[in-house]
Amino acid sequence: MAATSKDLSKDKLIWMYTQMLRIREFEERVKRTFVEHPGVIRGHAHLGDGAEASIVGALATRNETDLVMPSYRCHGYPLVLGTPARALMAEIYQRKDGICKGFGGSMHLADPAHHFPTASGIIGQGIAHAAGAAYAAQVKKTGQIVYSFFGDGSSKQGAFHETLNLAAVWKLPVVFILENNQYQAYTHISLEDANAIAGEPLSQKAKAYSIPGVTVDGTDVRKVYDEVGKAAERARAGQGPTLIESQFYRLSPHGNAITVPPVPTQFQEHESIEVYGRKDEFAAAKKNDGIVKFRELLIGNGTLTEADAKRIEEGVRNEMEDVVKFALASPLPKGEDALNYVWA
Amino acid sequence: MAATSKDLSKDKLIWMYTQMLRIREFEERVKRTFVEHPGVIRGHAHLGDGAEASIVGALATRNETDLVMPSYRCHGYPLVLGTPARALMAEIYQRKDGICKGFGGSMHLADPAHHFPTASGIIGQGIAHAAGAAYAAQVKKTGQIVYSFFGDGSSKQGAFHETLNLAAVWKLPVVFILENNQYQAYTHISLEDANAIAGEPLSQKAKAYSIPGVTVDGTDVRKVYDEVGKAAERARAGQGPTLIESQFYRLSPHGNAITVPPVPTQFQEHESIEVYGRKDEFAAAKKNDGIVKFRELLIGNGTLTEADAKRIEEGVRNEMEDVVKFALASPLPKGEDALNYVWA
Amino acid sequence: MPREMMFAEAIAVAITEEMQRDPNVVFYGQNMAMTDRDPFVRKFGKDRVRITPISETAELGIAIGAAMSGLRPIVELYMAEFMLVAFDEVVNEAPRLRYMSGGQVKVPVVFKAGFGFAAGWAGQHSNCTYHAMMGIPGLKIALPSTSADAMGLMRAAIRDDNPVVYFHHYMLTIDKGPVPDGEHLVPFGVADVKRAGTDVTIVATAWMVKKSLAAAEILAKEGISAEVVDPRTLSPLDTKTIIDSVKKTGRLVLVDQAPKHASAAVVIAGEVAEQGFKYLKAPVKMVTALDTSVPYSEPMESFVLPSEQKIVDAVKSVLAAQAAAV
Amino acid sequence: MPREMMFAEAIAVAITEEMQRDPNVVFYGQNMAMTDRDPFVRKFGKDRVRITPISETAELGIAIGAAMSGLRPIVELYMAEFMLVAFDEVVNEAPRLRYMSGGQVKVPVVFKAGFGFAAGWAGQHSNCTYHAMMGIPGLKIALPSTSADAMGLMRAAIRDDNPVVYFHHYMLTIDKGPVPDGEHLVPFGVADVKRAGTDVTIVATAWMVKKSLAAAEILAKEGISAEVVDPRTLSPLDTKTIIDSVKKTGRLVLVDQAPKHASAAVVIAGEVAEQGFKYLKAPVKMVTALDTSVPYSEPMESFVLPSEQKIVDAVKSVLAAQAAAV
Ligand SMILES: Cc1ncc(C[n+]2csc(CCOP(=O)(O)OP(=O)(O)O)c2C)c(N)n1
Ligand SMILES: Cc1ncc(C[n+]2csc(CCOP(=O)(O)OP(=O)(O)O)c2C)c(N)n1
Ligand SMILES: [Mg+2]
Ligand SMILES: [Mg+2]
Repeated sequence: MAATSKDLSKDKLIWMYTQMLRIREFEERVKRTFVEHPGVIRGHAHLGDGAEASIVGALATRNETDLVMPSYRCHGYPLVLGTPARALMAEIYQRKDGICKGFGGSMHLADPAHHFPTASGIIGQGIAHAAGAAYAAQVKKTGQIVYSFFGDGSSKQGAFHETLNLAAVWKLPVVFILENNQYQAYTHISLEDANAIAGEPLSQKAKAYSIPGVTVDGTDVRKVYDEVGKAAERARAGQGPTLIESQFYRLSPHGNAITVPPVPTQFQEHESIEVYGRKDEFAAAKKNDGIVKFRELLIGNGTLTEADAKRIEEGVRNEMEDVVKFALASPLPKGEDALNYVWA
Repeated sequence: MAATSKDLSKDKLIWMYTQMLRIREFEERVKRTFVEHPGVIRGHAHLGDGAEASIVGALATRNETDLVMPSYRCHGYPLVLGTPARALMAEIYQRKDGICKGFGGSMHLADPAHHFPTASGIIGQGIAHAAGAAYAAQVKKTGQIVYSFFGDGSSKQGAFHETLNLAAVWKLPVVFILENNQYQAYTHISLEDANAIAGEPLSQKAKAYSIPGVTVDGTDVRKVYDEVGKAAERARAGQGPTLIESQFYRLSPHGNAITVPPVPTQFQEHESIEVYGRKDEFAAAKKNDGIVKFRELLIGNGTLTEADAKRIEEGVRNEMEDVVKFALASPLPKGEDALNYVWA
Repeated sequence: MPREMMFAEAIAVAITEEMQRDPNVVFYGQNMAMTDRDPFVRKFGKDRVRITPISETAELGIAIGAAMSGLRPIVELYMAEFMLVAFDEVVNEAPRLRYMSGGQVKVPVVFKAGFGFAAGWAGQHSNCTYHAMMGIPGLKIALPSTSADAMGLMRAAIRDDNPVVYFHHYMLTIDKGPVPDGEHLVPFGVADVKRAGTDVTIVATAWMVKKSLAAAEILAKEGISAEVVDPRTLSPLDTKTIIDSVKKTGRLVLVDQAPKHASAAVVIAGEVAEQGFKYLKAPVKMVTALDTSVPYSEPMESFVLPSEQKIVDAVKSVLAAQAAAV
Repeated sequence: MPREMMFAEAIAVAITEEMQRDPNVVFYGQNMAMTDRDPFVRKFGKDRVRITPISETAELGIAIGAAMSGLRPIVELYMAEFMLVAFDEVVNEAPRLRYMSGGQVKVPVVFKAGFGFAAGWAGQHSNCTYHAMMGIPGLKIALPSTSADAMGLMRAAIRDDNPVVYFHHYMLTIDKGPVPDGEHLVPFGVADVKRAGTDVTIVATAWMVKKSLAAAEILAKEGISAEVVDPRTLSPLDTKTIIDSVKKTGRLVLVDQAPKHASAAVVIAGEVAEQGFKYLKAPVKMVTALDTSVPYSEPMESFVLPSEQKIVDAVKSVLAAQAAAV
């Protein structure tokens, strides 16, 4: 049997809370950068605020060497895996000290040394890459499993379908985590997903592959831990993949506004308001914040005192303040550095 | 309510039987051509014997202007739609009088005048084209519905997944007929489909799109008629697509042997025997022939006498004898004809 | 009287007016037409203007099927790379179905896609994919560089009975330019001399036209007269106008945002080596992206991509080069 | 002592021996390894040799993911067109992930695909798709024309740390040729002079090498000495060997089974226009497929594709052409 969230140690719970905070604070600092240091972040950056409980609940079930393959919305995961936040921010800031030396940017983070091979910016393709990592683990009998994260929108891409069938046929050690944050860029899920339109959960897609499909409240870090834990156990036991639909809400807009240089770019209002005028929906999501709920729980059950919590929060703020300073101070790569890494 | 097979008139039943025979005899003549006139058919030809009950049962539910989009295994459908068999055989024989003037060949028949726009040789893509025809019918309010045929193997292609979701979201007037003949080229379905491996029907894939999914015995022309009839009615009523899994057995091998010129090519043994050594499986399929079963039924219930049946069979044989003669006598295109039809 | 219009606006106007003219024109894609307030939805309704899931194969395939049934779909793809997940539909379905059917069907679709966003979008979103669609018989390619061409080519694309891939360079999106009044059409296969000159021919497309014109300005100050030719469509390609220019100048520089072997420039260079050889007084010179993916960080991105300075240098090098020794 | 081997056999031997040498090499694809009697399954077991559904995006994507985790997958694709439904994986994932990660990962995959089956497979199965993969930094392309090259390049492809698309021309499948003993390797980026000559250079790939050699025989009888150069890999492309040959002969004919603008020939012609111009005594001449899809019927297919006679005619035309007037 998989360990359940009831068995989580105090240390682990505090670690989980801390990681959730670190993701939130990191993303806040990314967003603020657009205002405080315009031009420092280029292209398109996508934030994971709102996903913290889902990310951390899932990754808390990992064994040391298990692999993680997120989508292009990939800042949060490596923070939990142990990638230095400085190197992540430096990458997003185009710096030489970036985890990808300035070659990848926000959409293409990678840190194989911390079990995060790569992320793809093209929807759905990373799902297949994750299954490939699981295939390697199976052939090489490493005992690793792979956590594959992707969005609700991505589940409409052919790669999703092909990969889930093949992963089921090959009984690959992979957990598919469909992050249903209710939006695909500016598109609400009710405009594009047949299950959603029928009022059925997206986890029902698992039936097309005869694998277990579960829907979980992705703002409840313990529930995510429990469901992903069961799926991870299944994968480790050689029983193949599971599809978990984790439901939460993306709290920031899809990404910074897409502008043409030299027009500055920033984060705008959330699509729920900007596009659809649904202020209530957004307000409700804000209230249902997984971080706030977990904090209340930890204080409520005595895991943390209010003072403990404040100390942790202060620590995370300080860490990210340092991270931003580091990243700003890191040098830009030289032009001719671009000639590296084309060929292995 | 959709009309059921119980209401089929004697004429229609006889028409159905005749069409089934015409498909079988046409395919027999294609196959014999490889022996009797080597070199006359080039490339790769794929036969529909075994599918007759499924094809005819489905198409018998059509209204006059409904469209049909099969896969590359496409000889049978236009025969039922009214395309002159001479023009079909002439196409397969590379002739100027071919329905595509010798440009397409066996895999790429087309006869829009008889409601068969085109077939694609690339797996899965035709499913999307069919949905597109349905979209046009919906926008132009023509009242047409579209019959989309594709193989069990094709249901593992991304195009299947993307199209079924979008067709469901847009409530397109299309019936998806998954022809489960248990093989994808040389691959038995138990090697590639997660549903099949789990002992579940492929129609279960419909759950991923929240549309009805039905499995039907594709060797029973009346059952196919009934199920496709219901789906067609649904489509006509604006209620959107249905996925029908029609189960039958391909009685010929996947196609003629793939050889490199000048090595001659012919049809070999069925894969069940050639690859898997399962003689019993093949023998059972031969015994369960939808044509034989329908003949027995029609004679048993007095629709046909033995003499009627023989007369029809004789008529079909004569037709196809003429078809082969016509096609053999038709001239080859000239080389420079190839410059036509590149641009519209 | 010509109006000033932004590039993107010129495209939108062309689509709008063509949709008004022809009820068979439909328009759909991801992240558009979300609500009833969308201007296209307001004008044309939810049958003709739709939003789609992230399902490019279905989106393009449905367009093809619908086109064979009498519609004229325009599919919005935002970024040309998104066609790659559905590339069979682009190069092996849309342009081949008519031919394979012996002329029985036609496939009038427009696949509209942005490209070349050289603004930190990094390796997978900044590419130029047109080379992979060149030379596909039955497929047309539009690559406008001005508001007027953007409008005229979009109109022509929608009216064309063949499949068209219409590339929109993101870096031109908000550039303003004059657009002729009325039903302004630009025919496919007709290159445009964007600037006349006598010493050297520069052939460039899309954003590179803008950079080449800027380079020509700089060169003019140094007394070098550069002619800038914009093919405007890569298929059909107007080789004749290019060779006529080379006939006059004897020297050819080709500018392309793609790496050399994935460029339109190298194709044009090959054509000139075959058909215009006798007019060349010096080797052709290509100014293309370096052979790397596009890196994220600005200094590296700039290093890799063509620039005005690189164009100026290339022109000077071909002017310095000696004619071929016979 | 060299063995005689069929082209397809040479490839199979290379794969087998590399799989023996390196346990990380795996091999899968559609319609292979159906039963335990399959020779690869027998030798290497069902973990390393597998059958897949018709799911090219998953097949290629899984190979890429597995390669980043230490395997060296070979994916059997039978026909190169089947890569088009998964083209993003080929041109926008495999070759870019290493670069985007700043060199942290490598993607040693081999995508093995047949192509060019000019035997009545018609519009969608007879194409040459290599042009769409040329110029993609990080992606290698092998295009062998003999059994020896087929073996040596497959071995090199499997050992290469970069993604490789390995093209196998169907029409060469059963051709026999000598293969050197031992671990015969052919390096990427090294062209091979398949026949030495002095009057004209013919550059050709795959099946076209065979046709060009036959044409060279005919020309020899008429006293014309043609040198036939086979690049063997299109990326990297060995431009130097080609230009060295042109330096000697002064004349260049390029033969390619694809339509002109979708060919490797036009890319090479463009390179020569830039780097080898001064050695050319006449315009280059390309012998490519005509600008149509490939029709089904034999007379039309033959009309469209390059032939020995067309090559002979092209050679004669460049020999007749006058040198460029300076
Ligand atoms: C094949 C492809 N099509 C379109 C896009 C553009 N795109 C980038 S992100 C995105 C939305 C993804 O939504 P979802 O999968 O729900 O993930 P989320 O952003 O909500 O985390 C889209 C459409 C893309 N990157 N790739
Ligand atoms: C994308 C793609 N991959 C592979 C093929 C090769 N291929 C042609 S037919 C076929 C088998 C199709 O099986 P199924 O869908 O079950 O149809 P059936 O032949 O049984 O009617 C395959 C794999 C193809 N044409 N297209
Ligand atoms: Mg989402
Ligand atoms: Mg089948």
